[in-house]
Amino acid sequence: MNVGNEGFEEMILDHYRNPRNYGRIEHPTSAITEYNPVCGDALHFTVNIRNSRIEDIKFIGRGCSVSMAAASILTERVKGMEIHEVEQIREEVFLKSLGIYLGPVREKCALLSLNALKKIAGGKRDES
Amino acid sequence: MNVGNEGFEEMILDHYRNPRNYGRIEHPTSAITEYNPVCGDALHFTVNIRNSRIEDIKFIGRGCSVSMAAASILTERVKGMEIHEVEQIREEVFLKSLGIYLGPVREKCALLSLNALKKIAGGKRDES
Amino acid sequence: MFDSEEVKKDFPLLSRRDVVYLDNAATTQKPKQVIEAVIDYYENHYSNVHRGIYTLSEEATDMYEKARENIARFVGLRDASSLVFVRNTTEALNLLSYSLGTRLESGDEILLTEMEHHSNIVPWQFLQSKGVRIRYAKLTESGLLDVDDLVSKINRRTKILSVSHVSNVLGSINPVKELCSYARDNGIVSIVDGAQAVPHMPVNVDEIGCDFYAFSGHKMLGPSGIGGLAGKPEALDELIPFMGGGEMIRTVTYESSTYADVPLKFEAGTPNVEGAVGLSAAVNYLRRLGMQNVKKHEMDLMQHILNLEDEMSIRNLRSYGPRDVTHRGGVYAFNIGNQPSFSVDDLSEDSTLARGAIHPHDIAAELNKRGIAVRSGHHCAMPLMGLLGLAATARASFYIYNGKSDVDLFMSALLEISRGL
Amino acid sequence: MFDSEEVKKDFPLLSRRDVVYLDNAATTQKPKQVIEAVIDYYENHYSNVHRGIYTLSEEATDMYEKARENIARFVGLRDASSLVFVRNTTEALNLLSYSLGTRLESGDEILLTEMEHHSNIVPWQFLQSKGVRIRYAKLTESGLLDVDDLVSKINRRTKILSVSHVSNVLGSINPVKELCSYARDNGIVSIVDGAQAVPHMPVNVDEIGCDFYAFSGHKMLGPSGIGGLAGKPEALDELIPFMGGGEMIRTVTYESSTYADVPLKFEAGTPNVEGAVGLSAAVNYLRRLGMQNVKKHEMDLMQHILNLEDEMSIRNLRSYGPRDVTHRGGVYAFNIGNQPSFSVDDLSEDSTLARGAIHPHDIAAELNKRGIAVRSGHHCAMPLMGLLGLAATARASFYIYNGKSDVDLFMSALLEISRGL
Ligand SMILES: Cc1ncc(COP(=O)(O)O)c(C=O)c1O
Ligand SMILES: Cc1ncc(COP(=O)(O)O)c(C=O)c1O
Repeated sequence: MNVGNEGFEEMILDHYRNPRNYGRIEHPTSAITEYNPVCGDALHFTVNIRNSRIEDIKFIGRGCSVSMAAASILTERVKGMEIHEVEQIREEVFLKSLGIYLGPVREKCALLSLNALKKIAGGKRDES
Repeated sequence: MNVGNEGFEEMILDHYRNPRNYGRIEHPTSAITEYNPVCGDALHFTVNIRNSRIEDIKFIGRGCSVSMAAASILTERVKGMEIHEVEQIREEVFLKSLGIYLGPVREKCALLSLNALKKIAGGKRDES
Repeated sequence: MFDSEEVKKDFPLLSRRDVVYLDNAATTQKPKQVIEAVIDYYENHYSNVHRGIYTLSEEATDMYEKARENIARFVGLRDASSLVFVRNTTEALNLLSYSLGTRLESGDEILLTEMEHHSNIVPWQFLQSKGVRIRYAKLTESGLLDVDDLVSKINRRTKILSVSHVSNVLGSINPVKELCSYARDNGIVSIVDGAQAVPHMPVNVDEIGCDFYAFSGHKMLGPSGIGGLAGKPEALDELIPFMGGGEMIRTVTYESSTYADVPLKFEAGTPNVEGAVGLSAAVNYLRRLGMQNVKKHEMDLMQHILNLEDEMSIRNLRSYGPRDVTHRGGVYAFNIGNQPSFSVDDLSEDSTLARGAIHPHDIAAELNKRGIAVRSGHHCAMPLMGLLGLAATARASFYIYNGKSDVDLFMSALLEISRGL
Repeated sequence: MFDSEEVKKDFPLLSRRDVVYLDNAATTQKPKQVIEAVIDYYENHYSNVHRGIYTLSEEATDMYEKARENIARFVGLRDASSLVFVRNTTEALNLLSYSLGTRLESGDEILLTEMEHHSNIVPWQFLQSKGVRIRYAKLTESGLLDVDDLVSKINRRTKILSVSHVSNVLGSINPVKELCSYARDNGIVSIVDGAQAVPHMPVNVDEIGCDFYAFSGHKMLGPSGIGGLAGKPEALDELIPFMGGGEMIRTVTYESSTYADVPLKFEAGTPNVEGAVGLSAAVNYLRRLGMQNVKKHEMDLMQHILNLEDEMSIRNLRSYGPRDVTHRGGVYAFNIGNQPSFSVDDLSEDSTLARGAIHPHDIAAELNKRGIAVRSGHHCAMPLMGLLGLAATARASFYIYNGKSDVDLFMSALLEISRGL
């Protein structure tokens, strides 16, 4: 990552080294794999959605510090959310909440997880 | 034409206004039409070649001052030449002999007639 | 309204060289703002775009995409990703011919007009070998598009309509919005060649409603080697890629590839970033003048030249294109005396130029002696020339840095030449 | 021999920005001589080429054609008309794929190598839909081309051989002269992708004996948006045109067209004249340094980095490509720790990076913090990455303005990073 706020940078590194919600849910209601071919990063999410609410979420994956940390942070945030709320998370807002300037390429890394979750949310919406 | 020597410019204008060897030979041994699609200029040469020598040559055509004058000047020069001599006339030398700077586009106008005669000469060569 | 004398001061070449530059339909001069934008990119931010994690590359990517946004906005696109960077109008039209061509079958028809530039003819002729038929909508006596004729040539085999927005010879402005709505109603893909429009008038691609719109940067104060293919998002989406290579892929294996989204899908290889950055600066320059003003300025010049034509009655001068300047861009094609048509067959003893006629090359050369730059030739519209019964014309074309005094100089030089040679 | 510190002074960006620029395989910085050539063209000679009778256009035409001659001579062409100006290597290879592709039939084979850039893979894959088969010559353990394997894959269905001269990932230099002679003996059209060769070593296309040779200006100090397709005169002659439009025609009627001679046949539309002029200045710059010296300089840097690698034994550092620098250009692809291969299928609970491994993005970002610009990713060679069992690498690549001190800075930064994250 680039020029940034020390505290936020610490947060990213912490999530990278100790990702939260890391693993798989056994019988998820939804699952998705999202990848970034530019760097080969891949994230796999398993989610339990009940009554349009995210009850549980886990991920596994491989990637750079930014994509892994963003996935970890995002799982913490969305747990318990309504899926329509997930759909409404704006990219700029999520990026801003990470607190460091990423630049155009690494923004894609950071948004990998958000894109995945939006696809899950959109898919659920379509079905209902 | 562009920046040039007044005398040469006079020569060009004279040949343009009063082209020499203008017309057609009745039963020529060779004939060729050469044209420049960029400006629509077209020149038609009729030639009598005997014993590899240009005995007579005439042209008709339409074109700008440079292409018409160059054709007129060239017919005067090649009359009586051996065809291998025509083949050997170098473009640069012919252009230089016109005495004025033409620029890349109008050089093509000036070379239209030389190209035509070289094709005739080359053709005759091939046949012999 | 802007003052063309003030504008001229922004163009280094026009103050350094003693020239009245009237070849703007071919290409335009560059203001210092554009030159400086290119230099700034070279000296402060140069790098490759899209895949670099380092600061310079991020800056370059940012500049490239901001340029895309800015230029997209300038031509009325809601969405910057609907603008594909290409080399020029010619490449845009070839891209379309290749990509759309794969959908066409023998017997399908492509509808063009009789006034098209070679760039909007030759790529379509490539498809004739597979049995595709090209038809041409006629022009009216005054040199405008005959819309009725165009409509009458639409049938159920018509798959593509491709028309110039403004003719580069006659200056005629075509009612592209209306034409595209006909096309839409008939399920026909509509394409507008805007090479002579975007530089000279307000253009709103979304409003025109065409599927695709092509233009060139170098004709609108920008660098060479950069241009735009704008399109409806869904139309671009459906288009198969044209060139393959870096940037335009999602994944590649030895066996097969998948492609990136629009616009990158159509931007294979290292792009012309300085071109995009320079064109963006050009767009800023034009926006500041106001495109409505640019249009008005050229209309005034055109009216002025047509008035002078009437007043001066230069011997044997004839010009082409509509006389109503509200339907005409700032293009003035003309001849002195009769010019024969281009044909290899009809040469005769008296096929030299008619008395009093002056070949367009000689007109251009004589004007050049007087410091006035105009073009002569077929203007990449040979078929139209044939239709007019001409091999060539001379052509003066105007832009923002030309004023009435330029037109006056030009016309009095013509008067002199018409008496001379 | 030249001094890279002196060279660096000619590059405005490198003195203005505090950066060790090591992404030269992607694109190179521009010396002031190139920038000035472009400015001079804009400010003193700008115009359209080829068809103008006025002085400016004659100057522009002259500059464009002189640039062609100069660049043609630089790559060893006897005849300037054997050099076609294209946008970049990618366009050159697509042109060839489209034009040669029309001659191919189902079952015909195209022979590439496993180390090709996407630009030399994807355009050929476009032909798979008509039943053309692509085969890939293998690499040796050390990352060089396995010539025996390539030769064994030549058969009577092989119609095209297209190989990179130098790999943009491994740096491997291929024996293209030898390969092209195999091709000639077997009646195969030979193509060399010289994007990474022309900037870095003496290249003589006539001597190599290939039918076609492609390169990009922006990788050799020149502007973006300009590159070259060089070819044997008869090979270019036989090629059907790629794009249609202005400049490339001889005659156009509404019914059909005939085409201009090579090289104009392949240069449809308004060309990037400032690009050509800038590239010509770049060629002058390189010629003054001497391409043999440029090659030697990069070999020395490469040897230095390989020596440091051995000496410093940075934890988990691994690099790719031949160790013998006489067969290697100045490209250094590397990783810290094991990188998984790109695959969507094989994710598992412990598929995070192995202990001590650092993702190439993080390496590049950390280097960037220290003012060092390197690339990370697949380098437009995804299939090769797959072959190496990697999703991505970091890559440092060198040029004339990089010195040993740059390499030292880079390696000590790597050491620091390998201890850190
Ligand atoms: C070996 C090789 N071939 C082709 C290319 C494509 O070059 P360009 O993007 O200039 O078309 C590159 C550079 O990216 C390259 O390294
Ligand atoms: C109407 C029209 N279409 C297409 C073109 C081709 O533009 P370019 O040469 O920039 O591709 C031109 C200009 O020459 C033009 O005037």
